[in-house]
Amino acid sequence: MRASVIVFPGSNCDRDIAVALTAALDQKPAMVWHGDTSVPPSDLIVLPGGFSFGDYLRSGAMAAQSPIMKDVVAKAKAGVPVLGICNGFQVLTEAGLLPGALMRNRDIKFLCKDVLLKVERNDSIYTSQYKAGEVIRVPIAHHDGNYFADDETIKSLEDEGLVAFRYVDETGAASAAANPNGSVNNIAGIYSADMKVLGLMPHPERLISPALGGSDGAPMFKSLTEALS
Amino acid sequence: MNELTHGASLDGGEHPEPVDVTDELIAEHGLSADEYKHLLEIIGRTPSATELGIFSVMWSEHCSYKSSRYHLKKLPVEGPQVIQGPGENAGVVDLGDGQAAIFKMESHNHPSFIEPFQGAATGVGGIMRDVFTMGARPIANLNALRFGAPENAKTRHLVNGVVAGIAGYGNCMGVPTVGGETNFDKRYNQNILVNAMCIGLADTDKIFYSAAKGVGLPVVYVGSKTGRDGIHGATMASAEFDDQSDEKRPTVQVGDPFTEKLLLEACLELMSSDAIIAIQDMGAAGLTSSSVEMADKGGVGFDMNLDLVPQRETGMTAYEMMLSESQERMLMVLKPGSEPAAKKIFDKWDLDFAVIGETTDTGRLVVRQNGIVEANLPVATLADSAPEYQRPFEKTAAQPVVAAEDLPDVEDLFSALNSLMGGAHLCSRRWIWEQYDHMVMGDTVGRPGGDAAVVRVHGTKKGLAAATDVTPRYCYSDPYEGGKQAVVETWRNITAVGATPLAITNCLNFGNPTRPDIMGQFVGCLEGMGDACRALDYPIVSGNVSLYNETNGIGIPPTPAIGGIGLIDDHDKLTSVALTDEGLALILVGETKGHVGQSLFQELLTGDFNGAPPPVDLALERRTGDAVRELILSGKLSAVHDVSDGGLLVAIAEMCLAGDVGVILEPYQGQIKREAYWFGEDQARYLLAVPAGEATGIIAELSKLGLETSQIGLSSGKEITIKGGGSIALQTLRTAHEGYLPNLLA
Amino acid sequence: MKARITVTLKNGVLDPQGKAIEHALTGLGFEGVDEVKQGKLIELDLTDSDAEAARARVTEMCEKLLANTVIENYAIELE
Amino acid sequence: MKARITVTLKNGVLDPQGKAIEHALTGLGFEGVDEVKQGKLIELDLTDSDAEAARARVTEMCEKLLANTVIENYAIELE
Ligand SMILES: Nc1ncnc2c1ncn2[C@@H]1O[C@H](COP(=O)(O)OP(=O)(O)O)[C@@H](O)[C@H]1O
Ligand SMILES: [Mg+2]
Repeated sequence: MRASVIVFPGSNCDRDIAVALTAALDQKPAMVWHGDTSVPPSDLIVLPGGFSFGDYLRSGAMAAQSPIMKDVVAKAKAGVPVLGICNGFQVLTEAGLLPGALMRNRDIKFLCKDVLLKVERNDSIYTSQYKAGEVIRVPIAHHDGNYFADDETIKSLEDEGLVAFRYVDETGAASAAANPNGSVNNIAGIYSADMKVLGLMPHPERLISPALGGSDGAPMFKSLTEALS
Repeated sequence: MNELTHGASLDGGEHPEPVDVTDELIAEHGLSADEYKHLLEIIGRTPSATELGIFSVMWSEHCSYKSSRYHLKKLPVEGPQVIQGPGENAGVVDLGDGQAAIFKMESHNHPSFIEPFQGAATGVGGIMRDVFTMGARPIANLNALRFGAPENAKTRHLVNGVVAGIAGYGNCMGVPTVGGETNFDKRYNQNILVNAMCIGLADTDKIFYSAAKGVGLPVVYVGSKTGRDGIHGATMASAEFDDQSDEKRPTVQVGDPFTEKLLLEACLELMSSDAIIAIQDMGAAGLTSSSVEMADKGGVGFDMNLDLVPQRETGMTAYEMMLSESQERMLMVLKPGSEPAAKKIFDKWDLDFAVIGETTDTGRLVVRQNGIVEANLPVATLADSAPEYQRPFEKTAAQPVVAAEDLPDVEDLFSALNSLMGGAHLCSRRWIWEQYDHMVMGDTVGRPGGDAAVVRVHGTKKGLAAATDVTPRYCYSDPYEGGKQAVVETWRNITAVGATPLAITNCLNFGNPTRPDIMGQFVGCLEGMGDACRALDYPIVSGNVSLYNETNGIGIPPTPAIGGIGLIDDHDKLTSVALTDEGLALILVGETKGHVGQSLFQELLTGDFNGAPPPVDLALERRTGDAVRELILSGKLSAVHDVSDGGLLVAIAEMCLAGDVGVILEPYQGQIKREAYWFGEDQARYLLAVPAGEATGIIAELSKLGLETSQIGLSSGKEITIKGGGSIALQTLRTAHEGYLPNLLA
Repeated sequence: MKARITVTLKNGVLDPQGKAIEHALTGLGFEGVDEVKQGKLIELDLTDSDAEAARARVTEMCEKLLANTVIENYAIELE
Repeated sequence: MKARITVTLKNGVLDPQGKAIEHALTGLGFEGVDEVKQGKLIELDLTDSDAEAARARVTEMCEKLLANTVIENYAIELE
């Protein structure tokens, strides 16, 4: 499986995701500079976490206008899977590949901690190695992770089962207390209509070995390897 | 004042226009009359405005260490592990396998009090530049913070701003902020301390220094443009506060972490070639101190044309440009011919790149603007001639040892425990470190909340442990013992995770050094630090001094913050403080004498800290710590915690809360007062958790080494219980412990 | 020519920053403060001399970059 | 009564956001754009009916919270 990681000025989880992908795929991803105009042939494109362009103006706004994004959008429309983590999720919404927007956290502060997520469905290329409804522990680290979309959009996301992950408590309930940032319906990640594009605020690439405090992120990369190899 | 000649001179150079010197002007530049006289002797004529500015920053306390240098020279700075001690941008320590840790701690106290967000942010940015300018990729940040009393109206604003500022800069850089310490004390009400530490990783054969050796080499400016930021910032940071300080406000700089991230990547990219001969970040006193240091260390002169410096504002004078403290800038000396390739890298990262001059054989710093020489000074003299003062000092009087019997009795130990754990001194710092991205880079194997934070050396099994510590109340009561204790506590914190302590950096925060009592604190702390470092083979490789932390004559308690690092060969062997299983024997190693003077328990009961602090037995510390570390590395221990602030019962509670498992403790039946046993702050103690079956063997092993060791409890349930002496639910403790800061700061 | 662009959140979009400011103002003892909203102000210089052309260009800047029209409105003033 | 407060960086203070926006606009092909500055806009409702009293209160809010007067200026409009 060939993966490409887009590197924006200010990306800072590009190395982390490359490490996770290399471990899962036994092959290094291509690191693609934002100023390039085409992504090499890839089975998966990843937009990593970080502070592209300093998160100045709005998180992800300037990155979404980068030269490379035209090709990322075209490839996504042609069915190439695109995974956006954290800042990458913000870029995906700014680029129009996913609906809605990520606003400032409810409590205004940057928040870095492990949270519990419910895997809403396991029939996607990203989640086949999880059980549907499984509760996993994955870290978040963001300032602007408060997912917002208008009622109509939320309704269609919910009706079509496009919510990928939700912030939950130990029992799997999407309670207010389990919501770290104020996201509508505790939404932590969403799919595109064809389920090929996934954007999520939590960082599965940070929890891939017991030494780092857990491995609940690893199945996502395993799922991708299985689906795309 | 003397009006000396200018124009053409003996050394063949051109002399700049002299400034109209007045006593006020000299005073405004932070120079004493004697210092100005000395200046005149050195240059043999009246200085230009730019020259006066250059001298004023080079001779400021901040740059010249004029009050502290004499004493700093006595610190131990050597060891087989040391590659570079004090004197460069940061210290360098060997990690084996061709790798090195490069680290330093620095203060940003005054700016953070004036503008907490930007002050703290630019402090973090500055210390990271010190580290990556030497060729290291920063891999961990820590911060040592002192705020005023929690109930002080300004404290909330300052804590919020400082923490957000540190987070804003470090998170954007993508460097995990993994540890630190936080104190609240009314004596910091007007002078908070913000000390930031950065650790970087480099290959030993790819370390960059600041000596610009060679003549005719291009001097290159990279990074952000120069603006009128913080002009006179360096002299401000050395001046005592008064109530007019608010008027100095516009000297605060705004940090741009995005640009620094680009600068980091661009510098590291250029460093992978062999283009760089010397490099130095532009910190306090910007272009002045960087150019003088590089030229001086290389034994050359610099000829710089300021017209070529990238500028953010129009109409800047040479004086302003030489003193500007605009952030996110670097000065480099490159191999001739490498400029185009170097420029390409900086273009790619959208950063300014400008050749602004060259190295010369004149030994002079020549600064030109609009074709006019604005400064022409001898580099070596400028660098070496800074005054060095042996200021008079008065030793701090010894305090009596407080007898435990003199403290009131406590009926309910657990209610005292709850008050301590839920108070400002010991409450959870989670509210702070959850605002820091402490996991980015994917190598954090010891997260905040434990004794020492640990980051993996990328791609290896090695772990780099780090902790910052000082107990200012101990230092205030007895500078010598307090200085020892600060060093020893970092050593213990690093030991408690299983790492071998390697070396330290420091940030020496004190009041006004012209006062003999303050100077006495300084000298005492340094002696204690030096002795501890020698006893532990734990040298000082870098550091920073911040004096004049004083407002209207009231100084801070002496606060020599120590940042230590250590190494563990296999991070799978790390232990943590968390008591995660039932059925573990809890073993106390070390002698408990019940020292209550300067303890948190004493303050809880009497409202104040009094008497002598606990003495530190350096030989015993070393023996105890080495034995504990050996046990950790042999894989026999399930959890380890050192006993410090708050004493034994607090340390036990911290282990229980971290692992969410309770403990049943044996009642104390010895000779000292019960309260002093549970809450005394005797040093050189650790708590070990081991599978119950192994306890006897381990106790025997440690006892054979002459270490007092005993089993004091067994883990079980969700409460802390003393047999026959009551109990407290972990949930109750947790609510108090976790609730304090969010409630204070919301 | 100078342009002054204000970007504000659309009605119905939750404004955490506005809420936090409101909370802080109340905490400082300011009473009767309500409906606090935080937006952005962007000022820029344009070489254009024709106001209509300038407005068209700035509108395009807003649509493309300066505002996220999913959640934000913008208003343009030229001087 | 409604108050509209604009908070802008003082002259000479580095404006990283403005700089980045300018750069991005240029990257998008907008030419002749210069001196981009980013500031804040804060809007709020006040129960005050007296404009002078309202202005005094809002000024105090700015000094205490809304603006960081170390590096920022503010302007108040009442409606
Ligand atoms: N300002 C801070 N930034 C990051 N971590 C902090 C800060 N203050 C305290 N901590 C973390 O909280 C924990 C408790 O700190 P401290 O009480 O100083 O520990 P110890 O007593 O073991 O030295 C440590 O893990 C420390 O790293
Ligand atoms: Mg500590």
